[in-house]
Amino acid sequence: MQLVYFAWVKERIGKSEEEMHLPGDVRTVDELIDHLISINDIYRAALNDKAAIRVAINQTHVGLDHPVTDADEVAFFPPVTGG
Amino acid sequence: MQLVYFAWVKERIGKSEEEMHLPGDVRTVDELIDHLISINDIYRAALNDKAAIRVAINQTHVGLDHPVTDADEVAFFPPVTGG
Amino acid sequence: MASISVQETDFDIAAEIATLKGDRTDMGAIVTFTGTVRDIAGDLQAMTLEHYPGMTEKEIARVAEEAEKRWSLVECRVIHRYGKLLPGDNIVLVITMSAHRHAAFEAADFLMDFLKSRAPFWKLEETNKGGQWVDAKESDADALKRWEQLQ
Amino acid sequence: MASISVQETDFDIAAEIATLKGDRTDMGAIVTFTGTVRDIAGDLQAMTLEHYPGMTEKEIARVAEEAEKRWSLVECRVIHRYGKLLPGDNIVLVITMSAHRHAAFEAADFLMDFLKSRAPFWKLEETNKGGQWVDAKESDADALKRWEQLQ
Repeated sequence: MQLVYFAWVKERIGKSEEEMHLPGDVRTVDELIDHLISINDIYRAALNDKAAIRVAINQTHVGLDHPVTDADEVAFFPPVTGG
Repeated sequence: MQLVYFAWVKERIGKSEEEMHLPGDVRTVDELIDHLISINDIYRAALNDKAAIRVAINQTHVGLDHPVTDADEVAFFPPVTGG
Repeated sequence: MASISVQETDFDIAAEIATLKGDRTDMGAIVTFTGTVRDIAGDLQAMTLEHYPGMTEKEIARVAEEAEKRWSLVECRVIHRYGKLLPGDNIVLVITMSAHRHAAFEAADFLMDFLKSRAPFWKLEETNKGGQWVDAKESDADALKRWEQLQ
Repeated sequence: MASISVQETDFDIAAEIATLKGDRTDMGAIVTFTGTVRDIAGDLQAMTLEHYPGMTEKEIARVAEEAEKRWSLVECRVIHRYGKLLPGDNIVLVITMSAHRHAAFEAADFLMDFLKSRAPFWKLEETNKGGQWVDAKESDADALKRWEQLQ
């Protein structure tokens, strides 16, 4: 699984992307965030406020209940502010 | 009174403007059109269909019941089609 | 204050925007509307726009002033051409600049609806069958009513 | 097919319109929206736009395609810049071309609402107090809902 981060999520995690193995018991975006938060305080500081985080899988916006697999590119970022 | 004509009103009347004395008993735009129609068939052909004619007095859109004086510039034209 | 031009010559959108904007940084949204000569049936040779000099400028200025007040525009520019135009040629340019995009969109939309139904211009279409004055569209009069209901 | 560019360089509205229009005469209405860097408090030094390469283009193309279908646009063009911009600089350009003006206005308005809420861009404002990520606006999410209700 490829994880990518943008804006203040990237700043808090301290990198723009990383490879990570998806644990077998993690099936949804919501569970993936819980898993990341459990790793250490850095992920916790970046992802703990789920209402402030948006997620894309393979470059498409998804909700927290969307399934995730080890072959996915999963992006975490704040609500977008372009235009 | 200065009369000015545009588009097919101008073509039917055969001129773009003319000076005319306003008869004393003509007080409104509606009465002015009736007066012009009574002059000859040229004015009648141009102005008879009042629903198809728009009027401006001193370069401001007005309705048929608007008063008219001998000092006015009165314009007759079809509904506008600019833009 | 809105800037109004009624002219025979063409206009350059980029130059008009640059002039209007200057070095201001208090606007976030610039909307332009350009109306062009459309050849609907494929047989249009030319279109001649007649107008009422004097009244045209007054009527456009009056409507632009109303738009500026209603949407608190930063800048507003209207250019309307007259004379002989060819298919594809520019007819009219409206530029609205505002802090916010919805104000700029609505003001430009409003200005076009009023220009279509209030500005004293008449279009003469020339085809190989001769000249034909364009009829006013019911839909343009209806479009105008939207803004009256909103007031 | 909509034409999409995500680029660091500035754009030239007049050149973009000319390219998009070519020698077509089947459009009567051209609407452009330009979003510029607004210095609201008077202390903005620069704005940096970060984006998600790949997803940005896909997301804009998807929305532009929907706009083209919904309003039967003749042409549609979106340019969105990224990187470091200064107050007054251009950020985004939307061009819609249609036979009729209301379609061109609505489609451009729709595209901007979707770009604001769906295209993966993030603005970092730099003042003498440091860098600050711009918060998403509630009003932009609300603006999006207008189009869902209309469907």
